[in-house]
Amino acid sequence: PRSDWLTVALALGGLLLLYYLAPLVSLFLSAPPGAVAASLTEATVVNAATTSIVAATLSTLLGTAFGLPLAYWLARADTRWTDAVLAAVVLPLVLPPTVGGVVLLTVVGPNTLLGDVAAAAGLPLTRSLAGVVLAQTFVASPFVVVTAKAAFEGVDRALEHASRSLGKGRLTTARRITLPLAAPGVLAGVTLAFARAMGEFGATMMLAYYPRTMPVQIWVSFVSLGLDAAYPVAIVLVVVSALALLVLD
Amino acid sequence: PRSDWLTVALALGGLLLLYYLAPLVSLFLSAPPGAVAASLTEATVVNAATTSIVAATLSTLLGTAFGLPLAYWLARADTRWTDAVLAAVVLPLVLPPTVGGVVLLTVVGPNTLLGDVAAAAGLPLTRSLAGVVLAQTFVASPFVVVTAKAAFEGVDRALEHASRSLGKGRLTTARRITLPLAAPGVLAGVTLAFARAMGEFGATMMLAYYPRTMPVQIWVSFVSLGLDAAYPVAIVLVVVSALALLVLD
Amino acid sequence: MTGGLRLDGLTKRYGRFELGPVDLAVDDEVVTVLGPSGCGKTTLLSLIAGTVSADDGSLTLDGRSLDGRPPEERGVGLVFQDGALFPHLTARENVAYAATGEARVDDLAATLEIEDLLDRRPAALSGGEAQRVALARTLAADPDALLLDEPLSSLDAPIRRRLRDELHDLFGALDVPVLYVTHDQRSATVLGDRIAVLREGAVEQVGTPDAVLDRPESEFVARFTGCENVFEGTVVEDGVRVGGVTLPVATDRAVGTAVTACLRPSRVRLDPADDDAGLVGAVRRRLNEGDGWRVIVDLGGPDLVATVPPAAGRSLDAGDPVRASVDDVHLL
Amino acid sequence: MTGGLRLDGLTKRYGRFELGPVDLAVDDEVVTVLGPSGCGKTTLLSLIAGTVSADDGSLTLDGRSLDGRPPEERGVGLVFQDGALFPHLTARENVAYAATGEARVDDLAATLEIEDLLDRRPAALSGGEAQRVALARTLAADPDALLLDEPLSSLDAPIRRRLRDELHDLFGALDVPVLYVTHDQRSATVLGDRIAVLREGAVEQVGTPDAVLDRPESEFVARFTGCENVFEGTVVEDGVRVGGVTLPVATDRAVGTAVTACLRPSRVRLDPADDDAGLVGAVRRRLNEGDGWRVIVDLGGPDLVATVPPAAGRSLDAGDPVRASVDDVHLL
Repeated sequence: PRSDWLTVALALGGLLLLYYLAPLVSLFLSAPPGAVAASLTEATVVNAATTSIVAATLSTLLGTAFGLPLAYWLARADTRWTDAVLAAVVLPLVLPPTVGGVVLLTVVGPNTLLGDVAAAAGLPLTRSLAGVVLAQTFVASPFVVVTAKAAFEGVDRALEHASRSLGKGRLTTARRITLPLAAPGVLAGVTLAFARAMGEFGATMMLAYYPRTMPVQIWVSFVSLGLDAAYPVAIVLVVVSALALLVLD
Repeated sequence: PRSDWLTVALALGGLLLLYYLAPLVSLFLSAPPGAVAASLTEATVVNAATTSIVAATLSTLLGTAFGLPLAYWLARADTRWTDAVLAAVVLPLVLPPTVGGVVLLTVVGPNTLLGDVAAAAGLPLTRSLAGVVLAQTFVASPFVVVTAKAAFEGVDRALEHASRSLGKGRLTTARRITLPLAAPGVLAGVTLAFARAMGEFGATMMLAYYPRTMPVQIWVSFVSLGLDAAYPVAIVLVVVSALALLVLD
Repeated sequence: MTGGLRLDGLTKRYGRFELGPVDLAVDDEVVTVLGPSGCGKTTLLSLIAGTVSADDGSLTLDGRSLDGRPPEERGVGLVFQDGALFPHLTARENVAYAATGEARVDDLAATLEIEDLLDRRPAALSGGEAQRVALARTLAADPDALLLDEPLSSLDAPIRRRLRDELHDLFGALDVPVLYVTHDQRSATVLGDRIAVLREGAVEQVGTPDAVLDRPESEFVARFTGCENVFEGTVVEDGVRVGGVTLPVATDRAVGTAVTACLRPSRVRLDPADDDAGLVGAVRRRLNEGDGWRVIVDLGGPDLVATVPPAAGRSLDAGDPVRASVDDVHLL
Repeated sequence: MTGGLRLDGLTKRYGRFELGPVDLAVDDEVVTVLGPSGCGKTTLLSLIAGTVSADDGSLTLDGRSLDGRPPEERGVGLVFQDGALFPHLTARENVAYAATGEARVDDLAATLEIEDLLDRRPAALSGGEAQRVALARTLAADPDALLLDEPLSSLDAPIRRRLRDELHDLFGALDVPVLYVTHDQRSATVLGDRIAVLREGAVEQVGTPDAVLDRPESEFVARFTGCENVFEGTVVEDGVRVGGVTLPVATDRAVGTAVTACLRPSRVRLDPADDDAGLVGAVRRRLNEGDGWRVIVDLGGPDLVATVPPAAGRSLDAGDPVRASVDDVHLL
């Protein structure tokens, strides 16, 4: 009975793995390499890739700059407030992206105070690169906070105490001890956030259908021209995801 | 200079928190309670909620049944294969959901072997509840695997060794020692997967635009009727997310 | 004179656990803090180093108040139980982290005999090597006081003995207050000019090693410092009556007074008995400790624990009648 | 006769570390495995318990082969360093987990004096209490062999001593092979009928406590079992010449042979010296160990470590001339 149970367990896990991998293999088998290569230089593909990469880079930078201090505070503070703050950080992670788009629109959309002021200043917050960045930051930055928090928690507090008792202040200790030791985890969080930003679809569709990011372009191509037209951008994104995976490992 | 630095750090973190929370508050302020309450009984809302809940429950169950054995194997196996398998599990997490939809369509879409066979058998795998479940399982089940793996790793292996050396087999040890101790983490993974499935949009748009799930309904309402029409479903999903957050804590 | 390290009513509460109020003055001497696990030893050091903030009380070092100051401004060096070396730096970089110059690093490396280890990462050091590097790192910052948190406890016996000997000499050469925390009576007596016994957050006795070991002021101190024979008894004409046995003790307490008699196993002599005069009993159990035997003697009432030399122990067997000579009975 | 626990060429490789091949036979006796941290002690127990699979060699228990069998079919009980109690179960549920009946649980609870702890969760137990419960849990499964992995190492001294005494009696009452792993020479000699000294994965010596301590077969065994005086020397007419000093040893080895002389500190006697006859030197350092003094004597060549009784040590001071009497020099 022991080996029966093991066999069933491994079979279940194997099927799930197959479900993850087979479609990816199938994509590469389905897409004719010549046609895909040719369409990689099309304006729609290039524009979408540019928008996605610029926006994802900006939103990842924003998320990192604003998120790391928060992550460190969450990892080290001794108050009861940390639980509530952590919940606020995790909420955007479990919130459906379309709902994220809706709630953002109530603050930065047309006919809102902030949206009108920004548009008047020549920086519209919807249907613009700014809109893409806002959408991506909302859904992607929590990954930096949550992952970096875990990385900071993984740094033995005694090491920080040792540094302090050796006469080094908070900032020096963070720079020379905590950050270097937490670097792999922080990098993982930044990578996850970048990957999430590159793939953002739901909130972007609500905030900034134009300029089109790659996920939006896939949708548009699929609806207007069929599945085959979605392959080139999809393959680019698979490659980006695989690269992210390499960094994560 | 020490306190200056702390102030800047806390201000940065505070701004990020504000960015997460203000839109949510704004949603509840923007949505007129009466109108929202009235529209909660509309057929489109009820249908979308039913589809989402049924599909998310099914995909979470599938992910748990197939994912837990895989998570346990990842946590305990001593081979080099674990790294490769883990990468395969994480790939759907970093893959943009629209790309997930594309790759799934190459396997279960119309004009594919599997898709045609299933459709002929009366169970079409796209534009159907089955399509929703397939899309949600692909993007949500990795959360079960990754989170449960961490939970299993958190159970001291010595406890399993102790149980085995007390004459209990693998299955008894898993049931009476490992699972009870890993239960909180496993529950967190199941909750995350359910929340992710409830919010799934990109892959679902590609695989099963009908029957509409709640995120799809938000998009349709927004495009056809404007932002106000998206509020009722959005508020339902915010409440679901908040409940998931409660379970996670 | 307000030099040295002065603790006045230092207090810290964690839920139901309370440390202190602790009053202690450490001049340019070594005070070892001895107590069981969980008695608050590490918390006490954290309060002094400033990595944990006190709820109450005050702290001065060489006349300066340390209250409310951050750890980096206290001038207090801290050596951790496991070394707490920075894992991403080499041994040299660890020591240089707070050193005033490379010369100082080389100097300390010579003193602590770690020259050959300087290029290694902490993961490539043994436990004893890591502690030497940790000591050098702490001394490199030229602290005004030195705190050590059980630095020997995870080392194997031969290395522990050697490092303990060296610490003894090193402390002797330092002219700063040293507070050394341990749960090991031997480390406490070897290294401490004075010992402070800590129990559940409170200092139970402070004194020289001889005073604490020979004249414990409470049953807890007696037992924790290795005095295994602790008997409740009553003063009688010719000593103290315990169970059915009379221990020969000279005391000026009144006959009939209830007392607690303490007697270290090492102060008991056992000889073969051929009659019933004196403290005679039968060997219940004997245990080979290597450099001596641990013998438990059934006196008919209480059991008496004695540690005797190899030769004396080897000639005894379970059941053998022995006569115990007890000279150093201490009364509480 | 193939009873008891038999290890034949048991081997396990982890990267560059190799344990074994270990050959060892344990009858209904206690064998203590003594070695420094990282020498493979825990791996050895894991191989026997079956939680780690051997690369080579074979294993039998009471004539049954254990090779390739899963842990649950071996009948080998394992007590872990920290107890490894199931944290979500009470002490009673832990013991009952593998017990044949409630009566057996109550029986073991009485033997190990844990009746009052049975309703508590492991988190509410002290270290010593947890180890008692862990022992009861292991014995509840009626194992055919008992393995213990340093069960005393994290306990405070008074509790460690008491539990060690009780283990001695408990092992005496069991009629199964017991393998007890420790890095502590005292635990090894007190509990072991025989001692196996392990060094970097290899058994260096097996013998009774007296044999291992008094007649170590290698410098490693000597040093690790507490023989601190290990001198390289040459056989001369009247003993062994070490540095500028001659140790009086009777030996039948030829004059001029290079030998290693071992001498336990407890076998050295020190007396005040008023002339230069014999082994005379000056006290370099003395350390108060509580129940005796550790004295380092500068003999002019090698340093000699001696442990002497309280009275003898107290009368010495650094610089005092002393004469050392050494009776038990062992030659390698």
